[in-house]
Amino acid sequence: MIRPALPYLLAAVLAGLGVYGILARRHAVLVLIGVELVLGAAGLLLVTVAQTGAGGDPGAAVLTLFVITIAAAEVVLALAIFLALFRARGHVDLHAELDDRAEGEVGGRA
Amino acid sequence: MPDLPDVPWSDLQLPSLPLPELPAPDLWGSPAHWAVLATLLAALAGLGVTGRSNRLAAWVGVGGGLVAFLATCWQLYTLTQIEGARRGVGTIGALPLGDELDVPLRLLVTWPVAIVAFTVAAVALVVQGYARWYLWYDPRYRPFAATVSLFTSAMLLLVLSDDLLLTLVGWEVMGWCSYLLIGHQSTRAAATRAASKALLVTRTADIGFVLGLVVLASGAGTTRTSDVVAHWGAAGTSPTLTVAMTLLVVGVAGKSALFPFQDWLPDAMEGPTPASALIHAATMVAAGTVVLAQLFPLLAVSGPARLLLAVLACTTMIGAAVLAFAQGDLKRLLAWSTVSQVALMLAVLAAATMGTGPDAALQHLVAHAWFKALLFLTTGWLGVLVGGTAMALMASGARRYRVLRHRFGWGLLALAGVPPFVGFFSKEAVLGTAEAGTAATDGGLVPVLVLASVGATAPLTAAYCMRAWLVLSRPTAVQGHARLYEPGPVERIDDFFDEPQVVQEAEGVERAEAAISSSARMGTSALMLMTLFGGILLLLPVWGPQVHVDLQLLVATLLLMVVSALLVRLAAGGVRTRDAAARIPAGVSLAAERGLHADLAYRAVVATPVLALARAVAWFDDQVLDSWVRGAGLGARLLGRAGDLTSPRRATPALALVLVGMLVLGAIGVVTA
Amino acid sequence: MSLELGLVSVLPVLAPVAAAVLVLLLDVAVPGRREPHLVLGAGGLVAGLLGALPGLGLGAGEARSALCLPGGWCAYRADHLVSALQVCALGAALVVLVLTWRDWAAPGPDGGPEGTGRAPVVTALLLAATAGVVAVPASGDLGSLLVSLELATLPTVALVALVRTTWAADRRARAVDGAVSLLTTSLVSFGLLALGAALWVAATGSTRFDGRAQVDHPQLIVLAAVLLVAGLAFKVSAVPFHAWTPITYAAAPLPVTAYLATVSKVAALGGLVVVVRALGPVDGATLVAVAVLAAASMTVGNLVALVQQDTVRLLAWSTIAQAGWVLLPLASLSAQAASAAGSYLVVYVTATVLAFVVLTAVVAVSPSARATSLESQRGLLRTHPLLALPLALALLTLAGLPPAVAGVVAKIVALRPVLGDDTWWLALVAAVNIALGLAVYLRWVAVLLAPTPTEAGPPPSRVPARLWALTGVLTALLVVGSVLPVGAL
Amino acid sequence: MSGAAGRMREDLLALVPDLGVWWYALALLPLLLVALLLLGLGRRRVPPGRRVVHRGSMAAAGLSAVGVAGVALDRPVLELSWIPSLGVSFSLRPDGLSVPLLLLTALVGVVATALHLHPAREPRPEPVDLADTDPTSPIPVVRGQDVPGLATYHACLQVVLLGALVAFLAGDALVFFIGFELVLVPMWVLVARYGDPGSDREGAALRFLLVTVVGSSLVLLGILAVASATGTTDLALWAAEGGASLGRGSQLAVAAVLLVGLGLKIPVFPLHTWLPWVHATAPTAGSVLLAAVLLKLGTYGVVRLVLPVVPEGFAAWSPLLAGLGVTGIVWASLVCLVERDLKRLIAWSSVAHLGFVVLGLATGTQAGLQAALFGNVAHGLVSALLFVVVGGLKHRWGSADLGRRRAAVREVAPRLGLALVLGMAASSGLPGLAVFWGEIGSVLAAWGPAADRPEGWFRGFAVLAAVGGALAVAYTVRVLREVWAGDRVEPRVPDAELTERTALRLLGLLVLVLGLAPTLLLGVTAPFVEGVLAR
Repeated sequence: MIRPALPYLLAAVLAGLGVYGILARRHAVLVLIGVELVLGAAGLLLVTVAQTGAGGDPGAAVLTLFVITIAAAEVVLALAIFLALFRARGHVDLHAELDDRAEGEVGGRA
Repeated sequence: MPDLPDVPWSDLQLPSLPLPELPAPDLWGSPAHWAVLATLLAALAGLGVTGRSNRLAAWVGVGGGLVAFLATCWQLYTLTQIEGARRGVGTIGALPLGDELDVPLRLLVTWPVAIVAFTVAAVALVVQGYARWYLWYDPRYRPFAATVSLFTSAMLLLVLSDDLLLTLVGWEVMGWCSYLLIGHQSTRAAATRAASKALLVTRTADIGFVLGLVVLASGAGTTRTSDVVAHWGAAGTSPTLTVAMTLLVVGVAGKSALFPFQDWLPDAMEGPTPASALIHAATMVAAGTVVLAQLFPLLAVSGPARLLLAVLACTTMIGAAVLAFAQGDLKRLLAWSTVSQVALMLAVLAAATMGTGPDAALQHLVAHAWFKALLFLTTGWLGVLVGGTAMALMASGARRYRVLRHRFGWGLLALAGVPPFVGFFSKEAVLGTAEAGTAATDGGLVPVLVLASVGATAPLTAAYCMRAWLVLSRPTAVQGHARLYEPGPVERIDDFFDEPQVVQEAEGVERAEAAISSSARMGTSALMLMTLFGGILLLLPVWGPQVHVDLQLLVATLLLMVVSALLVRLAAGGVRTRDAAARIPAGVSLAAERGLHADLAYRAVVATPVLALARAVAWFDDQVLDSWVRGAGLGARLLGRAGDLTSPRRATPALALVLVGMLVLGAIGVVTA
Repeated sequence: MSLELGLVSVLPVLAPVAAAVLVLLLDVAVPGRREPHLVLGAGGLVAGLLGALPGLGLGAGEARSALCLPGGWCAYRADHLVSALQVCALGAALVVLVLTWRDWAAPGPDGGPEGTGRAPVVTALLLAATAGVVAVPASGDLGSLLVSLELATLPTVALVALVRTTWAADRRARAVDGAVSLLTTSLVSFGLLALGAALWVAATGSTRFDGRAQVDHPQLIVLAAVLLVAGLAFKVSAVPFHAWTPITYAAAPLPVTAYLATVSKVAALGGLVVVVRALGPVDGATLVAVAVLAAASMTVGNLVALVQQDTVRLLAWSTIAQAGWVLLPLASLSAQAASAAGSYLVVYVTATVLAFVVLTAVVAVSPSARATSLESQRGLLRTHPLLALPLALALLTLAGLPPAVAGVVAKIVALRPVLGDDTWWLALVAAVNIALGLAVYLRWVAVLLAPTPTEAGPPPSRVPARLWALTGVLTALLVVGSVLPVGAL
Repeated sequence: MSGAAGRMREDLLALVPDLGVWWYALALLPLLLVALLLLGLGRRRVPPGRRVVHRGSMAAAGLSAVGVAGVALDRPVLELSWIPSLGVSFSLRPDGLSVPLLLLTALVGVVATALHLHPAREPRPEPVDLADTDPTSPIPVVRGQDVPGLATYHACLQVVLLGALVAFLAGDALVFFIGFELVLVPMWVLVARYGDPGSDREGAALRFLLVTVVGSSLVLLGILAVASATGTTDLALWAAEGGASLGRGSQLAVAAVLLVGLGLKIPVFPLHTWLPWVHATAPTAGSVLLAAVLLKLGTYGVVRLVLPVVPEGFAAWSPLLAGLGVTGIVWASLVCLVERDLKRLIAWSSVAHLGFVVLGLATGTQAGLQAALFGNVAHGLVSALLFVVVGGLKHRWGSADLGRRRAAVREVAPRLGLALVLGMAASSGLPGLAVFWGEIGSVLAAWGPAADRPEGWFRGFAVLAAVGGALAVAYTVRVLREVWAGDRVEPRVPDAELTERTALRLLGLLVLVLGLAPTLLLGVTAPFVEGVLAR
C-alpha cells in the first residue's frame, strides 16, 4: 500500500492556489479558474481516497465524476452570466460595485 | 415644715357603689363595636351620603358621636357587671396570614381603657357639636365633620385595641385625619404647610413605631397585644425587646410631639379650633400614652427605652412650658402647654414601675382631655368674638364676655393643677408615681429625673396659666364694654334645624355672643363641669396606682406654684396689657414664638439632605440606569448602520467573507473536537 | 446487485422534472405561445405536491424510499419531515409561479413574443430548480446531495439574470449584477462543498449517509462536516455566507426574490438536515459551529434590518436573521432538532411568501416608482386594509408575537431543543434577538398603522384577482396555524 | 376556602346558574368577537359612530365581567387538546391565586372601556407667563366624538383584556405565555397611536414593547427549560413536582432567567426605567390597564412559574430579589419627591408599591406571600383609581407638569380632588384602605422570613421598606400640596363627568372595602398559599 502523502499534498496545494485565485483575481474568468482548481483538489482527494481508502466503496470514484460534471455545468452557466455582465456593463471585473444601493427602484415591477 | 404623713391613693378613692341591675338590651355586638363603628359609619356617611346638606352632615356627625358616647357609657356599666372587668371581642376575624403569624384583630376592654374611651367619646361629641357652630359658614363643613368622626373612630379603635395591627391602624388614621383637619382651610398656604409638616414629622417618627410593632409581633408570632406582652414579658429583658421598645418610643415621641419632634404641634394651630381641641385634648397626642400604657410591662423591663423616653419627655416638658410662657398667641400658648402636659404623661410612664403601674399616665390623660378641650373651645369662642387669638386681641376677653370667665378660669386652674380641679388629682397621681418609682429603684436615674422635671414644670405651668389669666381678665379700658351676659330675646342659631344663611359678619357684640349655638354652649358647659368634678372620675376605685400622696411634696409644689404665680403678677404689674411676657426681650420672644427655629433644623437635617438625595437619585436614574436602555436602542441602530455600511457590495469581499467564515468555522470545529 | 426503483415515491421530484422537459418540448412544438408552458409548469408542481402529500401521514421511523439497494440503503428516502419540506417547497414554488404569471406571460416590447423565448426557459428553470430543492432533503448519499443541490442553485442564477427585455437597460444590468453575486458565492460554496464531500469520504470511507459505519479519522469528519455546513450555509443565507443576499434580492424581480427567500431555503435546510442526521447524535463540535452560525445570523441580520429603508432589503436581511432561527435547533443534540428546524422553516416560508405576495400586490397598485420603499407604505392600513392586515399578520408571524400564534409556536419549537441541552448562551442570544426582530418588524407595522399622508397622485389601480386569491389562502393558512398550531412536525 | 369568604361563595353559588365551562365562553368570547367586529368596522369607509363603538365595547367588557364572576364562583376546569405535538393543552383552571386577579381585570376592563378617549391634540400653546395671562374660560372636556380610529382603540382594549384573562386563567405554561404576549401588540398600538401627542409616543411605545418582549423572551426560555426537564407544560404538574427533576444548577439558572424576565414586567429595580415613560405617554385607559392588569402579569408569573416550580432556585435568589425590591421602594419614592410630571410620579409610585409586593414574595413565608398577593390586587385598584384621576387632570390641563401653577383641584374640581386624596392616601399606605395590609404584611414577613433566608439581610430590608413607607407619605403630601390645595381658581377645569365619577366611585369603594375587610381577599388566596408553601 503506497502512502498517499503526495496526492494529498497536491490536493492541498491545488486548493490553496484556487483560494488564492479567488481572492486575488479581479477578472471573472480567472476567479472561475480558481474555483475550478478547488474543485480539482476535491476531485483529486476523492480519487486518492477511492484508491487507498479501506472501504473500497466505488461511490468515491463515482462522486469524482459527479463533481466534474457539475463543475462543467457551472462553467457553462458562469460564462453565460459573465457574458451578460460584459454586455450590460462592458467589463467582467469582480471588484466592481455590484450593489449601487441608490434610492432607486428595488425589486422591480413583476 | 411639719412632717406630714403619706396618704395612700386607695384611701382617697371613692367607695365602690353597688350599681343597680339595668335591663340590658340585647343588641348586636359589644359597646366597643358600637363606639368604633358608629363613628366610622358617621365618617363614611358624612362623605358619601349627605349630599350638599350641612344639616344632614351635622346630624350624621353628632349622631355618630352620640352613639359612640352612649356606647362608652354603656361599656362602663357593663364592666361593673363582668367578673374581672376584662372583655375581649373580635372584629373582622383573624387574618389568614399563615401559621407563623397569628393576627386575631381583637378588641379588649378594661377599666382604664373604658374610662379613656369614655373621655374620648365625650370630648369628641362636644367637639362635633361645637364644630357645627364654629364652621357655620364654612363651605367645607361636611368633610370636616366626617374627618372628626373618623378621627374619633380611630382613637377609639386604638384605645380599645388588643392587637398591634389595630393599634397601628388607629395610629396612622389619626395621623392622616390630623393632616386633613389642620389643612382644612387648604386655600391658606400656612394651613397646608402646617398640615404637611404635622403629617411628615409624625410619619417620619412612625418608621420607628411601625418597626417596633413589627419586631414585637414577629418575635411573639402574634399581633395580639396581650399575647405579645405575655410572650416578651416571660422572656424577660433582651436586646431585641429593648430595640423594639426604643423604636416604639421614637414613634410615640413623634406623635406626642416630644423633643425633637415637638415643632409640628404648635404649627397645627393653623387648623380650626375644634380640630385643635380634638387633636390636643383627647386623641392624637395622647395616643402614644395609651399605646405605651398597653405595652407597659414591656417598657418597664427595657431600661434604655425608658431612659430615652424619660430624657425626651423631661426635656420637652420643661422646654415646652417655658416656651408656652413666651407665646404671643393664646392658641399657641395652649399648644405648647399641650406639648408639656403630654410629655408629663409620658414621663410618668418612664418613671413608673411594675408596682405602680401605668395608670397615673392615663389618669392625667383623662384629666388633660377635659380641661384642655375646655380651654381650646373657649379660646375659639373668644376668638370668634374678638376676631383672632393673639394675646393682644384676647386681652380683657374674660371681662368683656362674662360667659367665658368661668370657662377660662376653671380651665386654667385645672391646667395649673390647683385643687379641687381635675388637674390637681391627676398631677398628684403623677407625682406619687414618680416618687414611688424613685423609692422602688432606690433613687434610679429615670424616676429622679422625672420627679425633678415634674416638680419644675408645676410652677412653670402655674406661671403661664397666671399670665394667660392676667391678660384675659384685664379690666377693660372702657367700662361700657363690660356687660353682663343676658340671655335675653336675642336671635339664636338653631344649628340642627337650620341651613346656614350667608351672613358676612355678626353685627355687634351681643349678637355675636348670643350667636353661639345652644349645643356648643352646652358642650363647653359640660366640659367645665367635668373640669371641676372630673376628679371623681379619677378617684373611682377602678384605677390601680399603688402610690402614696406625699403631703409634704404636695404642699411644697403648691407653694412653688403660688410663688411663681405671684412673680408673674408682679412682672405683669407695669404692663398695659397685663402681659408678663412683655418683659421678655423681643428677640427671645420672637424666637420662642417660632419654636426656637426648629423648622430650620428639620429642614437642614432631614428635608434638604433627602431632597438632595432624591435629586441625585432622579439624575442617576435618568442618566445612568436609563442610559442603558437608551444606549441599547441607539447602539443597535448604530451597529445596524455599521453592518449595513460594511456589508460587502462587491463580489470579491463577499467571497473573502465566505472563505474566512469557512476558516473560522473549521477552527471552531477543530478546537472543540 | 439490483436497484429497486420506487418511482411513485420519487413523484415529487419526477413531476417537476418531467414538466420541465415537457415545457421545453412544447416550446419546440408551439413556439410563440406562453400560457401553455405556465399551465404545464403549474401542473407539474401540483402533481409533485400531490405526490408528496401522502408522505405527511407517515409515522415515526416510516419513510417512502426509492432507488434502494438490497442492503436496505436507499438513495432517496422521504420520511414525514422530508415530505413536509417537499410540500412546503412545492407549494411555495406554485405560489411564485402564480405571482410571476403575468410577467412571464407578458408580450415583448413590440407586442409579440419576447425575442429570447423567455417564458418556456424560465418556466423550465423554475421547475428544474424546484425539482432540485425537493430532492435535496431526500438524498441518501453525497452524490445525490451534490447533484440535487446544484440543480436547485444553478437555475436560480439564471432566473435572476433573465429579466424582461422591456426593463430599462440599467435595471437589467443590475439584475445581472445580482446574478453575478449569487453565482460567485454559489461557485465558491460548491468548491467548499466538494472539498467537504471529499474529506467526508476520506473520513468515513463511504459516500452514503447510512450512519457512520466506521470512522477512520474523527477529526477529519469534523472538518468535513464543517466544510459541508459552510458550503450549504450560503444557500440559507447564514452569516458570514450572506453577502450575496441583499444584493441579489434587491436586483432580482420580486417573484424570483420570493423564490430565493423561500423555496431555496428549503433546499439548504434539507441539505443541513441530511448532514446533521448523518453525523449522528454525538458530534458536539459541529454543533458549536452551527450554533455560532445561528447566533451570528440572527444578530447581524436583525441589526442591519433595523436600519433598512426599503422593504425588499429589509426582507433580505430579515431572511438572514430568520436563517439563524432555522439553524438554531440544529445546534442541539436533541432528536427533535431536525423536525424543529423543519417546523420553523415551514412557518417562515408561509409568512415570507405572504409578505412577498402582498408586496407584489402593493407594487401592482401603487402609482409610485419606489413602491417598495418603506415610506411609500405609510398608512397602508387606511388605504388598503385588506392588504395591510395580512402583511401585518405575516410580519408578526415572523416576529413571533401574538396574535400571530403560529409564529410564537414556531419560535417555541425552535428554542425547545436548545433549552433541552441547557445551551444557555445560545438561548440568551436568541431571546435578545426576539426583541431585536420585533423592533425590525414592528418598525414596518408602525408605518402601516401610521396616519395616511395627504392623498395625492392618480387613483390606485386594482389588485389582480390572483393576488387576492393567494393572499387569502396564505392568510387563512396563518390564521388556522394560529388557532390550531401544528407545533413540531 | 376559609370562613366567611367560603360561606359567601357558597351562598352566591346557589344563586347563579350552573353554566360550567360555558362561563369561559361568556368571559372570553365577547371580548374576542367585539374586538374582531370593531377591527372590521373600523376599516370601513364610514366608521361606526362613537356611541355604537363605546357602548358595544362597554357591553363586551361588562358581559365578560359577568362571565369572569361566574368563573370565579364556579371555577370550572376546561381542558382541550391544543398543540398535541408539543403536549400543550388549552387548559383553563382558575384557583385562589388567579381569581382575585381575574376579577380585578374584569373590573378594570369595564372601567377602561367606559372612560372616554380624548382626542389627541397638540399641547396648548402656553403663554410666556401663565400667571399674568390666565385663560379664564374652563377647558372643555371633549368626549370621544372627534377621535379617529375609535373602533381600533376599543378593539385594542378588548384584546388586552382578552390576553390578560387568558394568562390569568391558563393552566398550561405555554397558554399563559401566549396570553402574556397577546397584550403586547394592542398595548403598543394604544400607546403609539392614541398616546399623548405632545411626547415621543412612538418611542415610548417601542420602548415598552421591546423591554417587555426581552422580558417575555426570557420567560419563554425559562418555561422551555422547565418544560424540557419535566416533559410537560402543565402548571399543576410543575407545581406538584416542585422542581424535583431539575438539579440545583438548573434551578438557579431557570429561576434567574424567569426572575429577570418577569422583573422587567413587574418592574423590579433596576429594570423599571421604561415604566414612567410609558405611563406618561399612554392614554388614560392604557395607563389604567397597564398599571392594574399588565404589571400584575409579572407578579402573577413569579408566583405561578417560579415560586412553586423552582423553589430552590427562588430561595437562592430571593435575598437579591428582596434587596432590589426594597431598593425600588426607596428609589422610586425618592424620585417621586422631585418628579415634575404628575403621571410619571404616579408611575413611580407603582414601582414603589411593587417593591413591597416583591419583598413579600421573596420572604418565602405564608404571611409574606399573602401580603404580596393582597398588595398586588390593592395596587391594581389604587393605581387604576389614580390614573383615572390623573389622566383626567392631564387632559384638562393639557399637560401633567407640576411646575406650572394651576387652579387648586380642591377648589375647582372637588370630586376629582376627593378621589385624588383617597388615591394618594391609599397609595401612601393609609390603614383602612387597601394598600396598607399588603405593605405592613410585607414588612412583618420580612422581619421574620422563612428559615432558609438570611434573616439579617431581610431585617435590613424591612427597615428600608419602613423608611420607604414614610417617603411615600412625603410624596403624597407633596402632590396634595401642589395639586389639591391652594387658593387659585383659574384656569378653571371641569369636574369629573359621569363616567369618571362612576369609575372613581366603584374603584374607591373597592379600595375602601378591601381596606376595611381584608379577609375577603385573604380568604380567597389562603388555600392557594398554603398549598404552595406546604411542601
